[in-house]
Amino acid sequence: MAVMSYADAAKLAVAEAMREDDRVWCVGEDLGRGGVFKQYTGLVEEFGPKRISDAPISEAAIMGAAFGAAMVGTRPIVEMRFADFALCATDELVNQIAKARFMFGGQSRAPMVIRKPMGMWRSSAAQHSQSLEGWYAHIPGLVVCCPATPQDNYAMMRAAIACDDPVVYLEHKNIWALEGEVDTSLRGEFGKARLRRSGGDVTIVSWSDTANVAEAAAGALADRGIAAEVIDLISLWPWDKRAVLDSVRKTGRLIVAHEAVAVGGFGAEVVATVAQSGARLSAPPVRLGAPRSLVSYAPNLEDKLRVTAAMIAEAADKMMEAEPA
Amino acid sequence: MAVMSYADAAKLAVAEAMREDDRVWCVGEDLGRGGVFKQYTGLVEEFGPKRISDAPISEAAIMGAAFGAAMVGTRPIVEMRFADFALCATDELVNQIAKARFMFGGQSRAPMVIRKPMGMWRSSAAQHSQSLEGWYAHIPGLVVCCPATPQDNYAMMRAAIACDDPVVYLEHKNIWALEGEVDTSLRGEFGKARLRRSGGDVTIVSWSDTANVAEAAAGALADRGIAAEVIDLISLWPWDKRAVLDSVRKTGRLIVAHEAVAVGGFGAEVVATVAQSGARLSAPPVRLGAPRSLVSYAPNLEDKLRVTAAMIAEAADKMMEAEPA
Amino acid sequence: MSLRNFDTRAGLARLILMERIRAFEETARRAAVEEGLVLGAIHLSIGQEAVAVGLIESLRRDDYITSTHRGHGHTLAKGADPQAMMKELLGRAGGCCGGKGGSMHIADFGVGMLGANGVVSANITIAAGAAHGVKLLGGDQVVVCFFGDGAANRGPFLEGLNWAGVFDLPILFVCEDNRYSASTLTAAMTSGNVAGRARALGLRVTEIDGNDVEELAQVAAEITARIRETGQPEFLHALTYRLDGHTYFDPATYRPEGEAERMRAERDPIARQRELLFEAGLSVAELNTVREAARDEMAAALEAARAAPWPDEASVFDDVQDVGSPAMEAF
Amino acid sequence: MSLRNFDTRAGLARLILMERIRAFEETARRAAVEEGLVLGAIHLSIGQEAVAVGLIESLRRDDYITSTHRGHGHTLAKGADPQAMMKELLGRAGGCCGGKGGSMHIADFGVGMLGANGVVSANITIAAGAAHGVKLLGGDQVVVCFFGDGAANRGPFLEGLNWAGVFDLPILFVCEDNRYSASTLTAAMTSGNVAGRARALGLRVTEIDGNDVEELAQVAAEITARIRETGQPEFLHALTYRLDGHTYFDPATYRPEGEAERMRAERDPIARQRELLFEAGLSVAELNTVREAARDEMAAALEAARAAPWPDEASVFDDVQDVGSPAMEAF
Ligand SMILES: Cc1ncc(C[n+]2csc(CCOP(=O)(O)OP(=O)(O)O)c2C)c(N)n1
Ligand SMILES: Cc1ncc(C[n+]2csc(CCOP(=O)(O)OP(=O)(O)O)c2C)c(N)n1
Ligand SMILES: [Mg+2]
Ligand SMILES: [Mg+2]
Repeated sequence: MAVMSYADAAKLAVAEAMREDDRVWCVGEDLGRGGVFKQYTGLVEEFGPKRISDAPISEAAIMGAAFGAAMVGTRPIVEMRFADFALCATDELVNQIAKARFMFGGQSRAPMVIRKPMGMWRSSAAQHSQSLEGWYAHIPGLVVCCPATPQDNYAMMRAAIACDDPVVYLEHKNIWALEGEVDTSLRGEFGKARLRRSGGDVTIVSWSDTANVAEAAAGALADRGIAAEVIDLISLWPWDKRAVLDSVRKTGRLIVAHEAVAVGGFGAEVVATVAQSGARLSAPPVRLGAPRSLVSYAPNLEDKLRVTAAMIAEAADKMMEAEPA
Repeated sequence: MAVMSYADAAKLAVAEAMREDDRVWCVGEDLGRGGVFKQYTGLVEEFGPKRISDAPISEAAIMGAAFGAAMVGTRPIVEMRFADFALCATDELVNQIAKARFMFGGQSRAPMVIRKPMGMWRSSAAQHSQSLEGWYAHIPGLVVCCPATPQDNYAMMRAAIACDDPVVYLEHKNIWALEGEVDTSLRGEFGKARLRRSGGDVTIVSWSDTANVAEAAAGALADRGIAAEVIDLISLWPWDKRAVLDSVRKTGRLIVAHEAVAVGGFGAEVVATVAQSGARLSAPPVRLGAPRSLVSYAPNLEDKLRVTAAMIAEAADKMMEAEPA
Repeated sequence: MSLRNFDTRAGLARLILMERIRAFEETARRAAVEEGLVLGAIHLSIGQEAVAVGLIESLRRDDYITSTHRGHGHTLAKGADPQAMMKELLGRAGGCCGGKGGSMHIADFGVGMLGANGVVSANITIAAGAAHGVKLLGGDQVVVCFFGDGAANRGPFLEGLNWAGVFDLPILFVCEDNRYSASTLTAAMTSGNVAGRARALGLRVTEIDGNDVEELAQVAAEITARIRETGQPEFLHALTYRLDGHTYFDPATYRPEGEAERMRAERDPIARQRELLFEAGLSVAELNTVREAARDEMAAALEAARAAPWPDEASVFDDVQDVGSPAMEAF
Repeated sequence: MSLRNFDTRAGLARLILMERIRAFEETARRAAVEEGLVLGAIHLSIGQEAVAVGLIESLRRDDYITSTHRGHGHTLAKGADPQAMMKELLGRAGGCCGGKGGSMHIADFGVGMLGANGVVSANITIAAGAAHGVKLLGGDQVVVCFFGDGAANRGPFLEGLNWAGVFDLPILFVCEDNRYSASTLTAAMTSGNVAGRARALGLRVTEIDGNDVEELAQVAAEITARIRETGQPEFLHALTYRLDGHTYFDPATYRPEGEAERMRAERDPIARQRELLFEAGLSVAELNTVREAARDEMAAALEAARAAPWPDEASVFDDVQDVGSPAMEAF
C-alpha cells in the first residue's frame, strides 16, 4: 500500500479511471496548470487538454455543458474550485442535472462527478468556506459524498466515476495534504459508513474533516476511560442508517458532529432519524455544528465556528455523567 | 375585518407599505401586468413603472441589482416568480445578500423581501414545484418566512418589508385564492408561531400550506376523540422553539409535517431540537414529508409526494395506540 | 419567396409538417380548454411553426436538438410520435416521459430531442455541452439549440455561446424571436440586440424571416452543412410572432390592438406556404386535405391519449437515481 | 502622453496615489511572505494602479464603487484609510470590516466603496443595482464598477450590463484587463472580445491604455461627467498587466518567458509617471521622496496593524442579522 495525500489519492483515482475509460474527462478553471489546489497536476501531460480541459470563468456553463456532454455519452468530472462558487451553477445542478432523468421518464442519465472543495480553510472568510452538504442531501436525484481520508478519497472517487448518477463530491480543503495509506484495490460503496473506532459508551457520527476531529476526540476520551464509537458516514446520500442505529442501540448515546451550520444541517437528519427509530437513549442526543453565523477572516473569530475535538469530548463527558433516563 | 385572498392580502400589505415609505419598490418579470399570479395587479397604476418595475428574464440581475439598490438606501421587494427560478440567483442570495453585512463588518444592510412562490401546484412538474425553505433556514443572515393564511400573508409581509434583514418570503402557490379574514391592524412577528388549534394529545408542527392540511387533520382527529394541537411556525428562521417544546411537554407526542422532501428538510431540525431538549415523549416522533423523489406531472404520481390530512391523522392514531414509553 | 427554384414536393412536405404541428397544438388546446384533459400550462408555438420545420429538416435523426417551454413543434419536427407526446400532455402511461414531465419537459431521446426545459435559457449551456460531447466522442452530429428572445437576457446565453466559441463546437443557436417574453415586450427589457450579442461573442450570425419556411429550410441546410464541415458554432436569428397567448390561458391583452390579427393575416407561415403551393399548382382541395389529415392524425392521438391509463403509481420511485433510490427507502 | 497640457500638480498627485497603492501592497506582501502576518490569500494589483487612480480621481466622495478580489487599489483610491485596511488584512480589531472580511471583502462604505467581492463577476449586477438605487432615490451619484477580463465570461456580465442599459443607469463599467484569469490566458477562454460584448449590449465603449494614468484621468473625467449629465451607462476597457502572480504566493510560471520582465520594464505605470514628471522638471530626489513617503506611511500602517488586538470574540455574533441573531441563540 502506498502512502499518499488526500489530494493525490483522488488524482490517482481520476487518472486510473481515465486510463480505463476514454469517455471520462475533467473540466474546470485552470485545470491545465493543475487546478487551484494542484489536484490535477500532471494530468494534462498524460491526457491532453481535451480531456483535462480548461474552462472560462463560467460555473453555470461548466456545470450545464458537462451535463449536456454527459447526456450524449461522456462521463465528465466537473471541478467547481470552491463549493461556494458552485452556487453560481445551482439551477444547472438542482433543476437540470438532478431532475432530468426523472422528468424525461428515464430517457437520460447524468453520470457526472461534481467536485466541490468545501469547508473552512484558514482565513478564507465567508465566501470561500462553506459546508453545504446538507443542501444536496435534500435534493432527489443526487448522490452526496464527503470523504475524510486519502483511502476514502481514492475509493469513493473511483466509485463516483463509475456511478451512473450525478455525484456531488465534496472534498475538504483543509486536508488536501493529509497523508495516509491507500489500498488501490478498494472501491468505495455509497451508503456504507466507515467505523473509525469502536466503543461501547457513546456513538459519534460525523463526516468529512470533522470525522478526523471526532477520531481525535475519541482518542482523548479513551485516555479517560470512555469508549467512543466513531462512525464516518462518508456519503450523506445514501447514508448508512443501519450502522448508526446499530451503534446507538449498543451505546445508548449519540453525538453528531459536523462543520456546517447546525441549524438545518444534515446532523438534524441523523438525530431525527435516531429519534424516530424509537431507540432508547440514556441521554438526549447532542448535535455539534457551527452556530448560525458566518465564517470570519480573523482566526479567533473563525475558530468560534469550529467544532473541536475538545467540544466533542466534553459533550461525551457530560453525557456519561448524565443520569440514565 | 375584510375578507380577502392570500394573494390580495400580500398585495394590500405591499401597497400600504409603499404608500408609507417611498423607498419601497418591487421588481420582477411581468410585474407591470400584475405578475404571473396577479399578486401585483393594479399596483403599477398607483405607483408607476419605476416602483413596480418590470425586469428582463435575469433572475441573477434582479436579485443582485435589488441588493445593490438596497445597499444605497432603497427597500426592494424582489419577485422570483417561482421559487425554482430563484436558484438562478443563488450566488446573489447566499454568497452576497446573506453575507454582506457580516463580511463588511456591519457597514451595510440588505433590507429586502425576496418573494419566492413555492410548492406543488397541480401538474407543474419537477421544475415548478419545489419547497426549499429548509435550504434558506440553513443560511446565516437570512430570515425565512412561509405564511399559510391571508391574515399571516398580510401581517408577515408588513413585518418583512419593515425588517432590516433580507427576508426569504415563500408564498405557497396552491393557496393564492384562499380567502380569509384579515385584520390590517396586525403586524407579524418573526419567530412567533400561531396556535392553529389547541389540544392535549398530540402536537402537530407545520408551516406553509401544510399547516392548513394539518388543521384539517386535527379536525378529523377531533371527530374521533383525539385532541391535536396544531402549531403553524410561520417563520422557520427564527422559529418558535418555545411554542413547540411547551406543547410537546404537554402532549408527549410530536408529528412534524411539511411538503418538502423529508430527507434533510426543516422537519428534521424540529424533531432533532425536541429530541435534544430531553422532552419525554410517549411515542417516537414522526416526520411527514415528501419521499426523496421528484414531483411529477401526472396527478396520480404527483399525489404520491403529498402529505395529506389522512396521513397526518393516521400517524396521530398510531401514536395514540402505541404503548407509552 | 419566389417560385423560381421552388421544389413543390419539398414545399408540400414542409406544409404537412407545419400543419401537423399546428393541429397538434390546436387539438391540445381544445383538450385543455374544453375538457381539462391537458393538465399543466402549455405554451403553444402557433405562428412559429416554420422555424422548427425549416431548421430541423436539414438534421439527421442522430443530430441533437434542445428546446424550451415552447417545444411541441421542435419535438414533432425532430420526428417524435405525436401519440406519445399527446399522452405526455395528458399525463398518461405511454407518454414520451412516462407522464412525469408534461409539455414543459417533453423529450424524445430516440430521435435526438434532448428535452424541453422549464427554465428559460438553461438549455443553452446544455446544448453547448451536447456539442462538446459529440466532439469529444469524435462524432459528426450537429446540435441545434432553440430558445426565445427573452432567453438572451439570462447569463447562460453569454456563457453558452462563449463556450461554443471557445471550444469550436458543432452547434447552431437559434433565437426564435417572437418579440415577447410572457407579457413583456422583449425589446423594452433588452439593451442592444440579440444578433449583435451573438456576433460579439464571436459567432457567425444569420438573420432571417422566421415565418418563411422555404427560406429557413434553404439557409438552415447551408448552415448545418457548414457546421458539420467546419465544426464551428453559428447563430441564427429568426424573427417570428406568437399568434397565441404565452400560455393557452393567456388572453394576451398586453399586445397592441390589432397586432395579432394583422400578423395572423399577413405573416402566418402556414397561410404563406399554402399560397405558395397554390401558385405552384396545388388545388385548394389538395391543400385542405393536408390540413384535414393533420387534424385527423392529432384527433386520433388525442383519442389514444384519452384512452391511455394513468402511469403506474410505482413509477414515482423509478428513474430518480440508481444509488440511494427512493424505491429502497421506507416512507 | 505628451507634455503638452500636462498638469504637473495633478500628475504628481496621481503618482503619489499610485505609489501609496504600490507601497501598501508591497508592504502587505512582505508581511505575508516574511512574517505570515497577512492571513488569507491576497491578490495584488501591482502594475495596475493607474486604472484605480485615473478612474476614481473624477469621482466625488459620495459616488460609489464596487470592486473585486483585487481591490486594494480601488479602495485606497476612493479614500479609505490604509491603517484600517492593513488591520483588515491582518484580521485585527479596527480593520475596516472588523477583521471579518479580510482582503477579499475589503470595503469602506464611508467613502462610497461598497465592497470587494470574492465571487468573480458578482459585483457587476450589484453595482448596476447601486446605480438603480441612486436613480430611484433621485441622487446624482455615479457608480463605477471594476472587474477583470475573466469576469466577462460569467453571466452577470451580460445581465448587469443589460440591466444598466435597460434602466438607463448612471454607471461606468470598467474592465481592468490584465490578460489573465488566475493561471489562464483569458483570450484562450474568450470568444469574441469584451469591448465588443459591451457595445452589443448597447453601451458606449471606450478603449484605453490602462497603464497611462494621465490619459485615464482625462478620459475618465469626461466619461463620468457625461454619465452624471445623461444618466446613461458606459463601458471602459483598460488594457493593463498584472506584474505579480494571481495571489501573492503564485509564482506565475505559466506566463511566457520574459513577458513580465518586459512589461515591468516598458509599461509599469508608476515608472512611466515618474518619467513624465521628471521630464516636467521634478528631480529624481523629489520623486524618490514621494516613494519613501508612501513606504513610510504603509510601514506605519503595518506597525499599527501589528499592534492592534484581535477582534473581540463576541463580535462573531454581531451583524449577522437583527431578527434571529445567533447572539440570542444558545449553542
Ligand atoms: C429562469 C426563468 N425565469 C422565468 C421563467 C418564466 N417564464 C417562462 S416562459 C417566459 C418567457 C420566455 O420568453 P422567451 O424566451 O422569449 O420565449 P417565448 O415564451 O417567447 O417562446 C418566462 C419569463 C422561467 N421559466 N425561467
Ligand atoms: C465565480 C468564481 N469563479 C472562480 C473564482 C476563482 N477566481 C478568483 S480570481 C479568478 C480570476 C479572475 O480573473 P479576472 O476576472 O481577469 O480578474 P483578475 O484576477 O485578473 O484581476 C478566479 C478564477 C471566483 N472567485 N469566483
Ligand atoms: Mg419570446
Ligand atoms: Mg484578469
